[in-house]
Order: sequence, then structure tokens, then C-alpha cells
Amino acid sequence: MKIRVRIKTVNLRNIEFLIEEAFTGIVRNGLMAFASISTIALSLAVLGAFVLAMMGANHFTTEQIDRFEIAVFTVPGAAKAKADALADSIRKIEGIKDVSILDRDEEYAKFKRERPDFESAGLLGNPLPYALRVRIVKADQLTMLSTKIRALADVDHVNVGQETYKRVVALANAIRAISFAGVIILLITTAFIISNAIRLTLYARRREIRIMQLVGATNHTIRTPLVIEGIVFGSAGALVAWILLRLGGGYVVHSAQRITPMFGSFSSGLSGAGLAFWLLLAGAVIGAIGSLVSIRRFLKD
Amino acid sequence: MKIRVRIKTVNLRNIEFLIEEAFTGIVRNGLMAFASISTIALSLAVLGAFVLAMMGANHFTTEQIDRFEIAVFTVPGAAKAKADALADSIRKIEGIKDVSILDRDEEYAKFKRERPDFESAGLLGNPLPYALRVRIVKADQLTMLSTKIRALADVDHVNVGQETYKRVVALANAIRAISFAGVIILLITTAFIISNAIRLTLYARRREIRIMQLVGATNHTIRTPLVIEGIVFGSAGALVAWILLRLGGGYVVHSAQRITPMFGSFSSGLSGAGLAFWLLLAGAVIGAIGSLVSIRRFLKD
Amino acid sequence: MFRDFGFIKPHNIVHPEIPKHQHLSPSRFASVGVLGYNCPREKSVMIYVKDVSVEYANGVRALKDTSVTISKGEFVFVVGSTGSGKSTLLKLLYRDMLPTAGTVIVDGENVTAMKPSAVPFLRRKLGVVYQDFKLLPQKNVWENLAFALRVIGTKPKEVHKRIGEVLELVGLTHRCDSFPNQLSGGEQQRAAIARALINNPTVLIADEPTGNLDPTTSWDIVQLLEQINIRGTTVLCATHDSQIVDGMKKRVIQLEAGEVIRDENKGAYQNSES
Amino acid sequence: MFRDFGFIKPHNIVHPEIPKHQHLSPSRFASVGVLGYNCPREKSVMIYVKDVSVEYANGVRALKDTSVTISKGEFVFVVGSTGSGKSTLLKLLYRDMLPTAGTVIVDGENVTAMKPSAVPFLRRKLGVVYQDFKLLPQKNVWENLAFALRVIGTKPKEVHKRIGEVLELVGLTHRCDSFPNQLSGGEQQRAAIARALINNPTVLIADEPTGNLDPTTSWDIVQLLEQINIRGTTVLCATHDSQIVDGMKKRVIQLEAGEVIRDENKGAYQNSES
Ligand SMILES: Nc1ncnc2c1ncn2[C@@H]1O[C@H](COP(=O)(O)OP(=O)(O)OP(=O)(O)O)[C@@H](O)[C@H]1O
Ligand SMILES: Nc1ncnc2c1ncn2[C@@H]1O[C@H](COP(=O)(O)OP(=O)(O)OP(=O)(O)O)[C@@H](O)[C@H]1O
Ligand SMILES: [Mg+2]
Ligand SMILES: [Mg+2]
Repeated sequence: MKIRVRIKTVNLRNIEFLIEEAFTGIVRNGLMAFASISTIALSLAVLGAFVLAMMGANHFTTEQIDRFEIAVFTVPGAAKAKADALADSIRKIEGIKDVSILDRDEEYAKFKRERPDFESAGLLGNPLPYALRVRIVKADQLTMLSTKIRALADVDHVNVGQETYKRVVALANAIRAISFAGVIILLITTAFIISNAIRLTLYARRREIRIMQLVGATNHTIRTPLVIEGIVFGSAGALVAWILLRLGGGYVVHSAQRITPMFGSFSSGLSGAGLAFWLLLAGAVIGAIGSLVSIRRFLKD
Repeated sequence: MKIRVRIKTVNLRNIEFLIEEAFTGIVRNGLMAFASISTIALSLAVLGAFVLAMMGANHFTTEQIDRFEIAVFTVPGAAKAKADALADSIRKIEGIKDVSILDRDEEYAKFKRERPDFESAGLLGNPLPYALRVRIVKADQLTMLSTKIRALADVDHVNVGQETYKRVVALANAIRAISFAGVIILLITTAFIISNAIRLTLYARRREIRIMQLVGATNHTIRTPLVIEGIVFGSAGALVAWILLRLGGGYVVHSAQRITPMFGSFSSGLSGAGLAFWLLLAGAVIGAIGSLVSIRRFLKD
Repeated sequence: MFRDFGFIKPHNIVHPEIPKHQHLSPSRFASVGVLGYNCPREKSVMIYVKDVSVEYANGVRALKDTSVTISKGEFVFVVGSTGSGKSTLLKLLYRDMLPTAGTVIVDGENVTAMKPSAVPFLRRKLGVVYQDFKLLPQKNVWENLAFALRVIGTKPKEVHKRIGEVLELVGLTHRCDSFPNQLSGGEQQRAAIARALINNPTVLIADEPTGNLDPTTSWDIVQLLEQINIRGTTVLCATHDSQIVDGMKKRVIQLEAGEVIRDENKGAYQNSES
Repeated sequence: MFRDFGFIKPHNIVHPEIPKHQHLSPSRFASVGVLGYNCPREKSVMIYVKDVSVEYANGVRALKDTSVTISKGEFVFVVGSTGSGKSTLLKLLYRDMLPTAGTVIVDGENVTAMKPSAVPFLRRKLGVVYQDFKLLPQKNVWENLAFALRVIGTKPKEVHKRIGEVLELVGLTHRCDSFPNQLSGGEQQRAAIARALINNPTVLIADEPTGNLDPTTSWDIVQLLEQINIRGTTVLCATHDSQIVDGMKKRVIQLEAGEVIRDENKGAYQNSES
């Protein structure tokens, strides 16, 4: 008997019929279509906004970590040539992104601006040594690389800002953990709310499903149009969610940047097409599974 | 005719009947009760979590702003007595929380630790003047108070960290704006999703509503039990949301603190009872309005 | 001569929403005799349907300029082949729908010009047995009856007494805690009849009340309707059951394609001339 | 003598879920004669209901050890007062429910021991007119019929032809694009009859198919059922219409309180002895 059902599944005429059924179903149940699609759209928009914000935050903190620099100071009184030689030998170490030598006079001017309280009367000229700014490729090699640099000739000491670094990494980890948990929870919530909405639409049609069974429809014949309907609702909702996110997201980023221009590089790193793809996938999958799971209780004989 | 309906409303026996109707309705429609309550619970939990997180962030940034200090430096070479006198006169200004005189030697030691690159060979003793740390009551009086302090005798200059202060205030404003917009959007979304769920439950019972009308029930008689039902569903959902938030929120704060101990004072500043109150209010109001609005289309004659 | 229409309140007769020429004036009442049925002078009019047309949204004309007058306390059968407009005529009386044209007056209230908020109060005076029963699916028989009573504000104690009586009358006492989907077709129909009777309606409207009953039970139910009629309730019953119509010898109104083609006192199911 | 039961496949006869003593053995078939109706030797059995009891969840015993055997090509009326178990008996045949005890075999398939996945294929062999019509509310008449055909895989072209024919037969061609709630009671009933006929069923099961029809239409429909019966379909019709039963002179099975109290060939609605 099972095999007969299978053969029906690949019957092209039958598929056509099932798709037709799905679409008349959607058209005839306007309120349900509206309620399902809008619920799916809003749930997915909230989920999507959260994911985008979290990707943005992750991106932002990762960028902060990547920007982390090692400050290398030459021994007191070392000449420019020595600083240049040191920069060259640091560049040769694997894992170094780039090295730049800071301008001593500029640094001193900046220092005086920052610490006007400093009693500089007794000083002869610029008291600062040469400083090199080293950027590295991978944030987690920070300690290892700073040890290597410290061992080089003419290095007085190395400042890796260990404390600040630890804080930023901890913050990044916290954001990552919270966002991961948040996305999982929101995903479950969204799936649940959507399948609830689908369940209610099916509940309103339970008599119809019963009649179809009595007319001799197999569970497969009843289920397929409803699953197609779920997928269509899910995808339509995803599309609306995408539009909402594009409009709303643009506005939020815009106003955030107006208030705080320092958030320059706050971006999720996800393209519009990528976002659309993931939303559609989520909508279609949740719609299909939601329908599939909800129908089961109404197909019980 | 209107008056007759009004009189019915205050009829005690009638109210009893309507409440009875509401509860049999809930009991007989198990699936709907489950679907509505769980949808409301999850939506409110997401809304609540967002509000709590945003209150926490606001609280956190406000605290940062409140902690903001003005550094006041005495003229070079000023004696301890002068610093004491200055501290006293600052304390007299309205809007000052407290003033403390920093230990010059300690400050110098700290400075040397922080800037080991600094060429201190040519210096005679401690180059730092006396520094006073001034905490103020209201962050927005910062500029005004710093101007007043600057005008006092023996003040060399005043450091208000204008740049950092502006950044923190901007950040706080951004968080406030985003969270306000987010709460409004989420509130609308939640209300919409919940009233959609209610609309679907009513749709499944449209025949029932029609029959009640034919038996001679006034719209009021049909509406009241359904609105009570909406309030009960909303409140039940709020209760579940509260439980979820207490359990989940505790866990999140706990793990956040484990990862980043610096988030010590991250708290929403809302008591458990306060949270419960607001959730219940939101649930009941959304449930009532959701029912009220949704019923209208089914009561159309 | 006008004395008999005293119960028709003036605000029902002259209502701003009815075009002037449709206003219920005494002269129009006087003309009901032309319908072939002469309204006895000593009786007052309970149902007055005048020049009513119904056209459904899909273009079907279910009633065509139909007029019917029924006096207080009459017992009338409405017969006609399927789709002839019987149910449509009855639906107009309990304002399930409004006619495309024409006036409907029930117990002195102008149904066609009624404010929506007044409709429930009209329906409370009527007892209706629907062709498809229309029992509340989530309530058992007892609760279905209780709802109909409590809606009109009956005291709980009274409710109990009344339900017991009515269930006895239709012979459904033993099934009072069953839900509609747990009842046989005939039992559902009797529950629907019980609900229509329960609030001592002024007019009882029954649409095919014996379609799912065996001849014996059908006859019992019709006898019951007659009892109720004798106690003063106007009864209007659409039916296909020729044995019952022939056996009762009551007034018969026959519809065909939306028009009254026969209106006989003590008539039979079939036209006596054919 | 056993030759005739060759179409009953062995796996249907001996199924692990039926208690041993209920297995369909030829000797049990031979004993059907005691029911007062003698199964003609030359005909094969189409419906075999043996010692069936039905007790609903609320304790109502709708059928009590009932046995009925109907041969291929018979026309049988099932009569009985309301609530006597007619619809319940029919429900067992299309497996809307399972009996508490007993065996039901339809067209050689053991309905009581059937896997759920086989049920749709049983139902496709049957045409059923439900007492409450059970038309799909979101589909118009045409689509209701089309659904019943397409479910069993009929080609679209064939679907059009067949629907046209059947609508003609029941006289509903002009209302084919109406939705069920836009039809009068009798029109809905005819749509339900059309759907039952449309896939040339092996067995036609009709539960009160004329309850909402006027006598003339009723008679036409029953004539139609007879035509279908003559072409080989087994017809089982539960009804309260005494005129039709008396006029047709077919086999009559009378139920009372869940028991067969009469089974007569060429019977009348009322017991001929009483
Ligand atoms: N809601 C509707 N929309 C469109 N047409 C309708 C609607 N209701 C009824 N009709 C049509 O109006 C006509 C009269 O219907 P009505 O229900 O009044 O017939 P009836 O005399 O009660 O028939 P029956 O004896 O079969 O119940 C029929 O042709 C029917 O199809
Ligand atoms: N789902 C159910 N649950 C409980 N009891 C039921 C259910 N369906 C039917 N019954 C009861 O079983 C008995 C037989 O019902 P059935 O529907 O078979 O009667 P019937 O002979 O078809 O009557 P009618 O002529 O009124 O249609 C009745 O007393 C009925 O109340
Ligand atoms: Mg009708
Ligand atoms: Mg029945």
C-alpha cells in the first residue's frame, strides 16, 4: 500500500492538482493568509533584527580586537637608524601585519596636551624614546609575539595593554555568548509562534480536513497542499520581513551614526542578498515544518 | 435601546453569566487556550527581555556618566594648605557631591608605571602639582561647574575629559534612542502577533458567534466573555513570560558576570514584583484590546 | 377598524430610512385582502411581508415581489419545491438578511428599518428551528438551551425548570448532556426544536422541523406545535412533509420560484385543484 | 459454495487483531439465513456485518450484536425511529468509526482490521451521502465534485465530463458555481448525492438522502438510485420517508434500539404484520 502512495507522489498530474489545491486554499482563506503572513513577517523581522544587531556587535568588537596594537619602545637615547633596524626585524616575524615608527615630536606634543599638569620645566628637550606601533594578524598571538619582540636588540620595553586587551576580549566573548543564546532562544520562539499561528489556521479548517478524509483523500493528498501553503506563507512573510529590515535597518544605522559618528564601521557584514536568502530559507523551513507538525494532530483518524 | 443595554451591563446575575461563559469557552477550546497563551507568553518574554536589557544598558551608561569626575590641578609649587583651602571652597559650590585631594607621590608612581617610556632622568623630584578629584551630582552640570571651579584662586587648570565625556553621553543617548525605538517597535509587533492569534481563535469560532447572534444575544453578550477570555489569556501568558524571564534572566546575568566580572552593576533596576506588574498589565491590556478589535469584524451583521 | 393596529408603535411605522411610499399606512393594511387571504377583522396582524424581493449577491432572485400577511395566533405551512424561496422568506422574518426591496413587519416592529442594535430584541421574541439546526457545537444540549434563556436574562432557577419541561416535551431528557456531534440527526433536530420553544416565543418559525424524524416522531412534534399554537403562539412552518400538511388541515402558502402561487385555508400539500 | 468468496483475500480474513472466534469462516457465512433473509446462493456478499456492537464514549450503546449481510447488487432500505442506530451502522461501513466488537467486511475488505493507510482506498470504492451533507465549505459545487474525482487521480478532461453528467442527473447544473452556504437545503442535499455518485462507486451509502427534498424531487432521486442499482451498484439507504419505502418495494431492514427487528424482502416502511 505504501508503494502505491509513493507512486502517487511522483505522478505529475497529481502534483499539479496538489499545488492548485494549495493556491485555492490560500485565496479562499484571506484572513488566515493575512494573519499567518503578518505573524511570520513580524517574528522573522524581530529575529532578523536581533541577528543583524548581534552580527554588528560581534563585527565591531572583533574589529576592536584586530586593531589591537603592541607599543615597542627603544632603549633611551637610541638613534632613528636603530629604530628603523628594529622595525625591519619585527616585520620579519611571522604573524605581524605592519609596523610603523611614530614621530617623537608629535608624540611629545600629544603628551603635553594630554597631561598639562605635568611639570616639564626641568626637562631638556623631548624626553620620549622612539616608539614603534606594531599591528598583528591574529589577536590570540598577542602574548606570544610580544615575548618575541621583547627579546630583540634595542628594545627597552613592550607595552601590550594586557589589561585593556583582556577586557575587550572578555566583552567580545560575552557579546558572542549572549547573542548566540539570544539567537537560539529567538529562533525557537519564532518557530513556536509561527507554528502556533499555522495550528490555529488548521484548527479553523478541521471540518474541512475531516471531510477530505471521508471523500477518500490520503493523508498525503491532504498534507501536501497544506505544507505548500505553509511554505508560501513562510516565504511571503520572509519577504515582508526583509523589506521591513531593509527600511528599518537603514534608518536605525543612519540615526545611530548621526548621534554617534564614532560608530562608523557598525555593520553586520551581511549583504542585502545574503539577508534575503537566510530569511527566505528560515521562513520556508519554519512554514513547512510548522504545517507538517501541526497537521499531524488533525490527520489522526 | 442603548440604555437597556447599559442596564444589562450592571446586572449582577448577567455578569456572573458572562464570566461563566468566558471560562467554559476557555476550557472547551483547549488547543486555542494553549496556542494563545503560549504565543502571548513568548512574545511578552521577548519584549520583556528586550526592555530589561535596554534598561540595564541605560542604567549602566547613566552610572558611567554619574561617575564622571573633574580633575582640578593647583598652580605649580602650591603648598598642601592651599590645596586644602581650594577643596573647601569647591565643596561650597552647589551641585558638588564630594572633593578629595589625591596623594602626589602615589600619582607620580602611577604615572611612571603607566608611561615607562617617559624619560624622567632629568627631573628633580616629583614634577606633579596637587590634584583634586571632584565628583558632581548631575552630569549635565559638568561644564557649568568646571567653569566655576576654573575661576577659583590657585587653580592652574581643570580637566573635565570633555572628549571622553561627550563620547559616553553620546553612547548613552544612542542606546536610549535605539532602545526606545526598539521597545516601541517590539511593543507594536507583540500587540500585532497577539491580536493575530486571537483573531484566528475567533475565526475558528465564527459559526458559534453567528449562532449566538441568531439566538438573540446582543453584541455585548457575545463580546464580554470573549474579552474576558482575552484578558485571562493575556494575564496567563504574562505569568508564563515572567517565569521565563526570572529563570532565563537570572541565568544570563549570571553567565555574563562569570565571563566579564567588570559588568558588576549590570542590572535593570526593576524589582521582580515591578516586572510582574508591568508584564501582567501589558498582557491583560493587549489581550483585552486584541479581543475587542478582532471581535468587531465577526460581529458585523 | 384601525384599533387593531394599536400595538404598532408610531416610530416603527414612520422611520426615516424607509422611502415614503413604503410607509406602513392603515390604507395599505386594509388592502391585504387582495392577496387571496382575508385577514379576519377581529385578529391583529403578526407578520406582514409586503412586496418583498430578494436578490442574492450571485444574482439569484429568491423572492419576487412576494406579499404575505399572517395574523396573531395562526398556524401556517409554507410549502414549495426545493429552492422555491421558503427558507429565504423565513430568514427575512428573523432578520438574518434584509430584502432587496419591500417591507417586513413582525409583531409591530419594522424589521426592514430596524437599527442593528434592536435586532437581538426582535429575535428574542421569535423561536426559530433552523433547517441546519445551528446548535452551538461547544455546548451540550442542556447548555444550548440554557444559553438561549440566559441571553434574555432568565434567572438560573427558572432556567433549570424550563429546560426540564421542554426536554420532556421533545423527548430528549436522556440525552441532555450530549454535545451536538454526539447526537443522531433526529436528536439534533429535536434539540433545535426545544431551543426554539424554550423562551415562549411570540412567533415560532420552523424550517423543515421534521426532515430528520421518523413519521411517528414527526407527528408528535407537529402535535406539539399545534398545542403551542393553541396557547397563542403564531406558528410558521416550512415543510416538505405532505402527510403532515394533509393531516393538519391548516392554512398553506405555496411558493414557486419565489412567488406565492397558492394561499389556502385548511389546505393540503398538493393544490386541491390539480 | 465457497467459490463465491474468492474475492475476499486471505490476509483480510485472518488478521491478528480479530479474536479467533470472529474470523470469517465459510461456516459463519452459511449461517446468515437465520436472520430471516436468505442470501441467494448465486450472488456474492458485498457487505457483511457480523455480531457488531458499538458503544460510544458516553456509554450509549448504539448497536447491540447486530448482524447484516447484503449481497452484491442489492437495494436495501434501513429504517427505524430516530436514534435507533441507522447512521451508526452506515458509519461502520465507511470506517468513520470502529465497532467495540464484531467484524465488518465490505467488498471483501475487512474494515475492522484495516491499516489506517488503507482506509482512503476503501472509501474511494464507496459513495456516501451524509445526513449532514459534509460539503467542503470553501469550495463551490463544481469544485466539491472535482475534488472527489481528483483525489482518486481522475484526468482533468474526464473530470469535466463526469461532473457535467452527474449535475444533470441531480438537476443542479444551474447552481454549479454556488458555494454550499449559498444553496438551499435541498440543493445542498442534491450536491451531496451528486458527489456520492460521481466516482461510480461499488456501494452507494445514503443516509437520509431525501430529508430536505419535496416529494417529487425525492421520488426522482430514488428513481435515480434505482437506475444506478440496476447498473450494478449496491445501494444502502437509511430513510424516514415511508412513501418512498412503500413505493419501491425493496428489501427493508428495520433497526430498533440498536437491534435488527425486521429484515424483509419487498418490505414496507411499517411492519406488514402490525
Ligand atoms: N446565500 C445565498 N446566496 C446565493 N443564493 C442563495 C443563497 N441562499 C439561497 N440561495 C438561493 O435562493 C434560492 C431559494 O433558496 P431557499 O433556501 O429559500 O430555498 P428553499 O425553498 O428553502 O429550498 P429547500 O426546500 O431546498 O430548503 C435557491 O435557488 C438558492 O440556491
Ligand atoms: N458520537 C457519538 N457519541 C455518543 N453518542 C452518539 C454519537 N453518535 C450517535 N450517538 C448516539 O447513538 C444512538 C444512535 O445514533 P444514530 O446516529 O446511529 O441514530 P440514527 O438511527 O441515525 O438516528 P436518526 O434517524 O435520528 O439519524 C443515538 O442515541 C445517538 O445519540
Ligand atoms: Mg430551505
Ligand atoms: Mg442518522
